[in-house]
Amino acid sequence: MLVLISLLVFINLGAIIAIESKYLLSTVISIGAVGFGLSIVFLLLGAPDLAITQVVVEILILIILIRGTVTLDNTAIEKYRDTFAMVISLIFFGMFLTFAYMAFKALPEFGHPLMRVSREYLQHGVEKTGATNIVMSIILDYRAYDTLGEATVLFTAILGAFVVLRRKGRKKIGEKDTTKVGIPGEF
Amino acid sequence: MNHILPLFVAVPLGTAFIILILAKVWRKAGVPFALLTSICLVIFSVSVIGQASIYRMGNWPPPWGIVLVLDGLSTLLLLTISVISFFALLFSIRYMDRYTAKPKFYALFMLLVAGMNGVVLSGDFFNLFVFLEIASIASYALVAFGCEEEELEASFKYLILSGVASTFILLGIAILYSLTGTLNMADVARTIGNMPANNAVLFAISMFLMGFGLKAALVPFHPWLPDAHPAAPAPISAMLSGVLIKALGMYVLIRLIFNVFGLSPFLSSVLMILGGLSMVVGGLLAIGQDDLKRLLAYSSISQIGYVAVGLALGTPLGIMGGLFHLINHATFKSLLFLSAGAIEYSTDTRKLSKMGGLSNRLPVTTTSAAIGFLSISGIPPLNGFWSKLIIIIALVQAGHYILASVAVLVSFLTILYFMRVQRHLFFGDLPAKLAKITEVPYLMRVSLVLLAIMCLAMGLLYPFLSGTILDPARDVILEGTAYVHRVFGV
Amino acid sequence: MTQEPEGMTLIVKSIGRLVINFIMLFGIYIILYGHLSPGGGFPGGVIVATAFILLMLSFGRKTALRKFGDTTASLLDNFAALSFLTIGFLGLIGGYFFLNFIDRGIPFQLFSAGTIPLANIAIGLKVSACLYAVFVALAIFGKVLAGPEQDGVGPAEEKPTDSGEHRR
Amino acid sequence: MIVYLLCSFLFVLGLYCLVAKKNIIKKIIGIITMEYSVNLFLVLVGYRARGIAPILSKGADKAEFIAKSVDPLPQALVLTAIVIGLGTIALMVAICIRLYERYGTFDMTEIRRLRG
Repeated sequence: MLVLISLLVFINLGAIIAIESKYLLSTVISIGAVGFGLSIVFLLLGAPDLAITQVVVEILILIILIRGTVTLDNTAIEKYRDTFAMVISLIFFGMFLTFAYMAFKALPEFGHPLMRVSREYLQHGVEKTGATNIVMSIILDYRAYDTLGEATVLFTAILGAFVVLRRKGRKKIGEKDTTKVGIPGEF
Repeated sequence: MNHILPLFVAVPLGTAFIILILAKVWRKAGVPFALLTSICLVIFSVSVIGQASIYRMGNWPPPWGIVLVLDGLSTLLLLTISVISFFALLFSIRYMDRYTAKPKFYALFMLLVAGMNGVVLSGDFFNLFVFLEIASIASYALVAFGCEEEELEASFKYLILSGVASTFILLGIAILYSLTGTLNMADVARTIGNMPANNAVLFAISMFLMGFGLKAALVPFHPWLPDAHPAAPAPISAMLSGVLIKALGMYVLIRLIFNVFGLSPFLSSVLMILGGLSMVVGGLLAIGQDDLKRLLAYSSISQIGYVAVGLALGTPLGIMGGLFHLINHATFKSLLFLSAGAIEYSTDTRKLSKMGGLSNRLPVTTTSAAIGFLSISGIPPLNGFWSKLIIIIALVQAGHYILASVAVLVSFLTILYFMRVQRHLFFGDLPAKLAKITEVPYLMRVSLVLLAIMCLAMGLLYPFLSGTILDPARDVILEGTAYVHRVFGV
Repeated sequence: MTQEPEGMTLIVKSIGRLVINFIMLFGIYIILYGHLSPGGGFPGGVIVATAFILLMLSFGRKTALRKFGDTTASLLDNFAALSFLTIGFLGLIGGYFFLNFIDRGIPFQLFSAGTIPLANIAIGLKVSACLYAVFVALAIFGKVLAGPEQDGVGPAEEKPTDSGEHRR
Repeated sequence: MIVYLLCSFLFVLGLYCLVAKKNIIKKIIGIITMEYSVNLFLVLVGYRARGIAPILSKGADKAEFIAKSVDPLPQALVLTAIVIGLGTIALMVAICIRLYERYGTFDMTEIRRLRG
């Protein structure tokens, strides 16, 4: 429990550094630290699948962010601070945290989930689906339709990225369309 | 068991993948496949009218697996989505000649349709979230389709706000899961119904209100809409304003508030305040606009307010009016956005101040636009009149006199700003720059004329519509949390 | 941009040559054994994609694109997505969409759990292909973007309306 | 309880970053932080005191496994949510690069072609 709390504090500190740092490179690296901390938390909480996924996704996000953006413009200097917006947002956040606290009190205590539905997965998942990794049996059998949606989300997002990165968006009527169907680029 | 239900999602998804593969060898593959799929979807959705069924994905029974739920309300939305998307596609065939990468456009369009169908059919919280994300991500990309400054900026704003909405929604789902231990909507409704009122449910509801309110662009959460809707290509503006804000925002709000949580006086008044604010603010902001599509976008906010107010009443008449206004708005707003697109296609401008006397040059476009304008301002016998009338009568019946008078006033406001548009379309002199413009291509005109005819017909055939699709939808909303019994077959 | 057309230094290249195959093998293992141990199609696919991205970062764009072309990547992406959908459709043989219609087999064996390993493979292929492709697209765009900056042209801060023109 | 509060503090931090920071990359960081916190919350919700991972190992006692294993369903959801987050981030970075090309800056205050 103590390890968990200190890791969560570490994550929060990392997030604060990421938000307040003046240099985008340190921002991106701190968010990387947050992600890796998160993956250790997942490991502690008995979710090895998520830990693996979080690590590899974090690496990929870091590469994409550094390669795609940080080399362009390395500093983020705030020209001015909007005090009014800041005060309003602080009040809102205070309210949010209070409400959240009240809501959390009504939830089952930490460490004692209800597991009304998921007990069935643990009990019969192995016989009914044949997969010994129960998480996998959920995402690819019980809730395979979700996973179709998930694959499609990724597909859509990547297609969207290709669309946005087209060299030329509009053309004259009758002009030949020279953009590649696959990956857009200089070639 | 109705095997057509998964096809509503699977067919457009498959079409999207196939279009991209075929486009490598045949660049024009997008148009015929997308049209064919769209016609198929119209046929499917007509064939499910009057039916109600549950489909178990992978034959797992409800709380453990995902179920698709078809009832009157989802049929209404499916029908709207497929009909409007068919007209938008028909319009886009020639309109998209101005853009590069047409196959990707059609693939994204199909993904958008698949996402919306998935949201409408889903009976499971997390599944709903996943399909919501498909539709939203496809719409971000489609808003930025032109790759110009305004489009990218609008898309980025939309992405940020909508991303926040998604995290709110996921947080709400997490809280509900922790509280009830299940993700199935009906099961959640049953569990919450047996529980004393508590703060966690309230917190989840407020998260959902913020999240789906952002997607529906109700007033405090609207800033993305007036940027995003005008920036998109015209068929996409029609889809976004016509169906997306309703399928992702209003529909889910209705479903959750009525069928899962049950309508309480508190929820009803919150929704009514949001709706009333949207009506007034959207209407007032629309007056000052010079950009035609931006004006239409603000008026969308105003009209979605009518829908919210009508539904929030919770009386049979109010719900009827809200639902009827929902489909009416889908028809005339897509007609108007498509007309705006056609005008832009011809004149290369969206600024009202640079237009004038267009009706001589573009008779078909301006006439169909005029029908749309008359309909949205509530001129009898067009469809917009009837739905607004029903909503106002329902408001008076329920004793909300202030809100009723506000609704009447906003209706006059609508007439006012469309009078302004009409002046630029029909009267005044044709600017010298636009002397050589010609009528838009044939296919675009067909789509406009058909939509205009639909506006007329829906006004005249209200009894027929109410008997076939509106009544079942209203009954679903009125049955409230009895929805549970349908899903679990008790 | 630090990356020259021929890639990074010799040290990076030699180490890259050593580890890339292992990374890819590990990714494939994670995909195939997803139903028995932690992992699965998604993380495995990302690992395979990072192996290719490492290839591209260390050996340069041309080498990487020769090994795994951009058109191949996006085609593979589409095909894998389609095949996952097909697995769903094949469930209709048993009467339900996404029914796990293949015999479950014995637990703890590689060939068990019906369609789950197949679905894992489809997702792994899809994820690796599309993440590699999006990285290629982003990297190429970033490269083009950074190019004129070094020549002192810069992305035209004074006249943003013309900024797109000189690159067309 | 303190665990949940730390988690929601992370959420608020992300929200603060979105509202207060004007740099586009910072806004992306804000969205990422919020996604992380919601994912974390879902996993926390499914945790069982002294629980084990929901993966049955060879020769393990089934009854003990059922009694001790953590809730697998939130993990499946988070796996999906992570992927969705990755997709959104890829799209965001693409739009970001494109905006940089057009405006030459990451500063949101200078990217103002559209008015409210």
